[in-house]
Amino acid sequence: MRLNEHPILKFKRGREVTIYFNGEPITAHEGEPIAAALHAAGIRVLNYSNNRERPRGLFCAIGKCSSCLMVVNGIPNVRTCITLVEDGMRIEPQRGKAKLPKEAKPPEFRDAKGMKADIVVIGGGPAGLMAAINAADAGARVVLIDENPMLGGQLVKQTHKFFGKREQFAGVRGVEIAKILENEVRKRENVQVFLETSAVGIFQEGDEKLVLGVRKNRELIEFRGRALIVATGAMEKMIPFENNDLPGIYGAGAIQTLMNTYGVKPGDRVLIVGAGNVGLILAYQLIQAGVEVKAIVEAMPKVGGYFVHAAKVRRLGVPILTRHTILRAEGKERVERAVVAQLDDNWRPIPGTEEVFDVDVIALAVGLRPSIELLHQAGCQIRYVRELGGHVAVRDSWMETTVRGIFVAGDTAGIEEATTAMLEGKVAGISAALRLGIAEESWVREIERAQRDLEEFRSGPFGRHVAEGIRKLLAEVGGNV
Amino acid sequence: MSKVAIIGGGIIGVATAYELAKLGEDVVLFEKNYFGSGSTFRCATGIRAQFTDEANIRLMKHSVERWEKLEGELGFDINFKQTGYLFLATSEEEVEGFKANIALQNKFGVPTRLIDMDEAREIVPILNTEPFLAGAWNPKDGKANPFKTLFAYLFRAKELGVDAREHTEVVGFEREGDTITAVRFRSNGKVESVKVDAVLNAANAWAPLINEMAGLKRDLVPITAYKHQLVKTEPLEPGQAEPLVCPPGWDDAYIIQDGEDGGIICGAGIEHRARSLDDYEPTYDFLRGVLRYATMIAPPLRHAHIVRQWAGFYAKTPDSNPAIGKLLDNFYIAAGFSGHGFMMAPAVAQAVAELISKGHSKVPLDWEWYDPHRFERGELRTSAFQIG
Amino acid sequence: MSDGKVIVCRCNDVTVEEIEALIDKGVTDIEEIKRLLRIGMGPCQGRTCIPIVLGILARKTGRRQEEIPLPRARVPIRPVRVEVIVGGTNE
Amino acid sequence: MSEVPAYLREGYITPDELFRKIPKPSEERLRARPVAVPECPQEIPCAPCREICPTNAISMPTPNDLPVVDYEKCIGCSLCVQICPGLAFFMVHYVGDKARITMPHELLPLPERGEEVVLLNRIGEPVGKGKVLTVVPREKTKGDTPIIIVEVPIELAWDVRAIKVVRE
Repeated sequence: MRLNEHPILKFKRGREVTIYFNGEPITAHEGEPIAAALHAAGIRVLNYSNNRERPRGLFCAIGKCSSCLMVVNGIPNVRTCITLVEDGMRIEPQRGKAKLPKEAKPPEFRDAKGMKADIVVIGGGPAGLMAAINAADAGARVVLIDENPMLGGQLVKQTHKFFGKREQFAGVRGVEIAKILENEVRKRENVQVFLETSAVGIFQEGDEKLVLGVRKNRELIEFRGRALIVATGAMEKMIPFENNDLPGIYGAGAIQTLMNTYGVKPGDRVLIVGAGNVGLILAYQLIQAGVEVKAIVEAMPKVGGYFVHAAKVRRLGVPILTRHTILRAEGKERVERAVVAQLDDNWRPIPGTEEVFDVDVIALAVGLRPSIELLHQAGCQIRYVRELGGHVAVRDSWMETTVRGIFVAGDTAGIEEATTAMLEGKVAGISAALRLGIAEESWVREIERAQRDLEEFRSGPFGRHVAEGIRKLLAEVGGNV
Repeated sequence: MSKVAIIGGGIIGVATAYELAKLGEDVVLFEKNYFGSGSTFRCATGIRAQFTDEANIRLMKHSVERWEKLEGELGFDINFKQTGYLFLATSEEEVEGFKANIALQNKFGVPTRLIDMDEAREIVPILNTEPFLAGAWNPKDGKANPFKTLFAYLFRAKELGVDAREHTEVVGFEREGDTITAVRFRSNGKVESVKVDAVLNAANAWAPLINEMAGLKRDLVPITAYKHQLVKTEPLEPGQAEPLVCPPGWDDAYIIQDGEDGGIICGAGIEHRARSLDDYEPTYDFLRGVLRYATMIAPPLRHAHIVRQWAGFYAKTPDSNPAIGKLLDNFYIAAGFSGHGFMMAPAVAQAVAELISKGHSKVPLDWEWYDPHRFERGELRTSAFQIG
Repeated sequence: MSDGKVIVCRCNDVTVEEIEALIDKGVTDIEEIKRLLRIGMGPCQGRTCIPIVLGILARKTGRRQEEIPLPRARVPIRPVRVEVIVGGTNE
Repeated sequence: MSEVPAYLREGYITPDELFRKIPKPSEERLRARPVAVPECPQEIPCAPCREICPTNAISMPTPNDLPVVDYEKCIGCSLCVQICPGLAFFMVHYVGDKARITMPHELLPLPERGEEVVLLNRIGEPVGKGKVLTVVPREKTKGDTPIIIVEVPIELAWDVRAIKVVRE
């Protein structure tokens, strides 16, 4: 099922192509991933797992969880959520562990393409875009890489307007902010953008850092820079419950990707787990896409996200069941029902309170964790700070980690808002340029201004929590600069 | 019953703890990090008797026989499989060398034979037969899961009363003359000591530091840590590259399919001297180099995805043979395995336990060959062939 | 409670029960749990499962999450096709 | 547990709870012209309503404070309804025995002027029917949010906060 009308978004689809699922032709559109095209055709089961042969479908939709592996043109283990369709593609579900094709020629050994810059920014979401813009304005040559086909990160899926102050894009929809920032980046000649390019590793080479990039899963690129800014965002959390791996159980971000990026309806009836901002916003977006939201369950005794987001979906008839949890998903090869129960004060389900929801989608919006893999792999010191969403890199107030020359910004530095991500990106971009001796001293004032804005944004009950978490990290590096 | 302290919770230390407990000794085992954290958990899983000298061939033949019985004895699935080692020759000279090695191995009962590339391809369906002239094939060689093997030994050792302590660092000894009387160790920031009758230094790359603590010269047994790296693919169906396949002429490059999850492990002798004993940083040259060789050995591997690269140490002695034996009256060493500790462990653990407990062993271990004092005498063995 | 249907690690189909059983056996170092159950060693490299495992470990051992180190992250942080590393995909 | 305000437990706010946080406009003021009433009881970092208000009728010392409308300064221009990211501003105007509610409406289909729609309360229950008097589409608002004015029975003035378009 594809979405055609939407109150906010317009879907521009590529040329029609034909792909084959188990030999059956399916119409798809150029520019969409295999999994989205299959989903639009009603196909939910993408593979059967390695050891227990359990049916599996899409889960993260951004190439991270390995739940969508399929055999494409005879090649196994293809991540269909990030591999785009091509005319005539043959696609089969994978059953258990894969067999390699028996015949092949050895690949030719070739030198990788090399790219050099002062600063390499990894991640083109709000933090990375602002980092690139500011580092460039401060005089640095910047390379910006992102794994998605478009810039903007999670902004491109956000149909709601942002909070904060108007100079921080308050009152502007996420999708629009993405366009504004992208234009700013494209305008700058000293920023080079590489899309569909994943950073898969960081190696130290003397004073330089080598970022190993993989473009379209086809081409190896060696990015070298004297400083790196890691703004790789966050990853959805998973929770344990019975049958939590059934096709039809998605991370909230996956649903946003399907629905808002590719215009594919995730299902007809949805149960959302988690009443934080992500769950609440998702509920509203589903209603905007014409999908019924049966309920939102939340284990805490109150709504965790902004009240105004809750009020928006309540007045459209969506119940929010606080102090409730999901017990199990039911269904043969895909979600058919969800069983929910009330929790007592010790977080235990109360027998007899079970309630069954007839749904075909269960959306998990149980929180995000920073995507710190690159930082961790590069040797940055990592700490668990609950207030920041889990494990984060220890960093100073200029966003530099414990590995000299590696900076961090946005959700990677701690789960917060797009607004703070942009401010942190600005701080990181400028401080990287300053530390490399590229920017003039006067740029310090810009850092201080962004820090004041951050402080103001974080002065409310929501931000105070985050500020407390950041204090813990700063204490470790012994204060400021 | 005597009190024996073992330093090092890798496969050698843990297996010896088990063997000593079986002989009725009272064992305390110290590991400063987590069990297996040194070289054991970083190894390539291979087990072979295809060596090129009598001592190693005989020791490994015995070890393989122990491996065959280990699962039953320890009561734990360790994924031991005799899927063979296949060495591949890229030149006529190498074929001749293979023939000589095979003759030596056959002499001591190791059933290696020379095979042609058709047979090789039957054994390894994704093999590139083109560059190779012949193979040296021993179907009795094999592999096991290092994680499970270590824990199989450890669980049984604990059942037999071994006091196994991880995150516990040995910080010194008390010594009277040539006898160690006590071991000092630190755990949770607190230093304690325990009276002992014997001590085994099984710290491999860290062994020189332990020798120094015992009042010996650090380079009495010269062991240097060399960083060896591996790259592994995501899980694949078993049966595609089960044996360890290695053309020694290509920088000792090899591939072997993991016996548990089916991922293909790719290694090569592209080694770097470790900058320090926590230098586990993988290097980019290795990543590209090893995969180049791997795809030349098995071209269909080009379509697999790699999921990780890691490094571990070959704790190397000058002749790449381990140092096994007595250093002081009651201070023993089994270290410097130069990449062979995992495969040798069942035999070495048994031999060393018997030596400590009874003063002699029935294991066919050539004590003179592995004598830890040979280096101070400037007496080196022929270099042991170092693969996985 | 659910005969192996509460999946923690999708890559290797590891369940909550298996993790709890191993901790009960005295294996409480995350690096050891990772290797014995192959948690975090599949193609997703622990992105989904590790936080859950850390939570179970903290609960069962009475430790705070802050005290449990993350298992090492390895290159590549996402799976890469071998031929890409070697030199490109043109066959 | 008891300190959790009802609106956070339930996800909606009752008029009683709302008017314990902010004053209720007088009957006289409600009849004079439309007046903006924010349903924004929680301190969140957000300030566009204050920034856009042409008469400085909205006070908010820092972005994390609650918006408080000076009903006498409010001219009923609806810019705050158009800009509010939380869709939490409404305008109420008493006219005879009806009340005119100005509200955001970001769903499809957009009602047409004069169309009869189902009135929904704060938990989405249908509470009656009302007529749409004005529709300002997205392109024409200052905040990218379509707004509508609906006429409702005066006794529902503080209940109706959404509508549903029902067409054959």
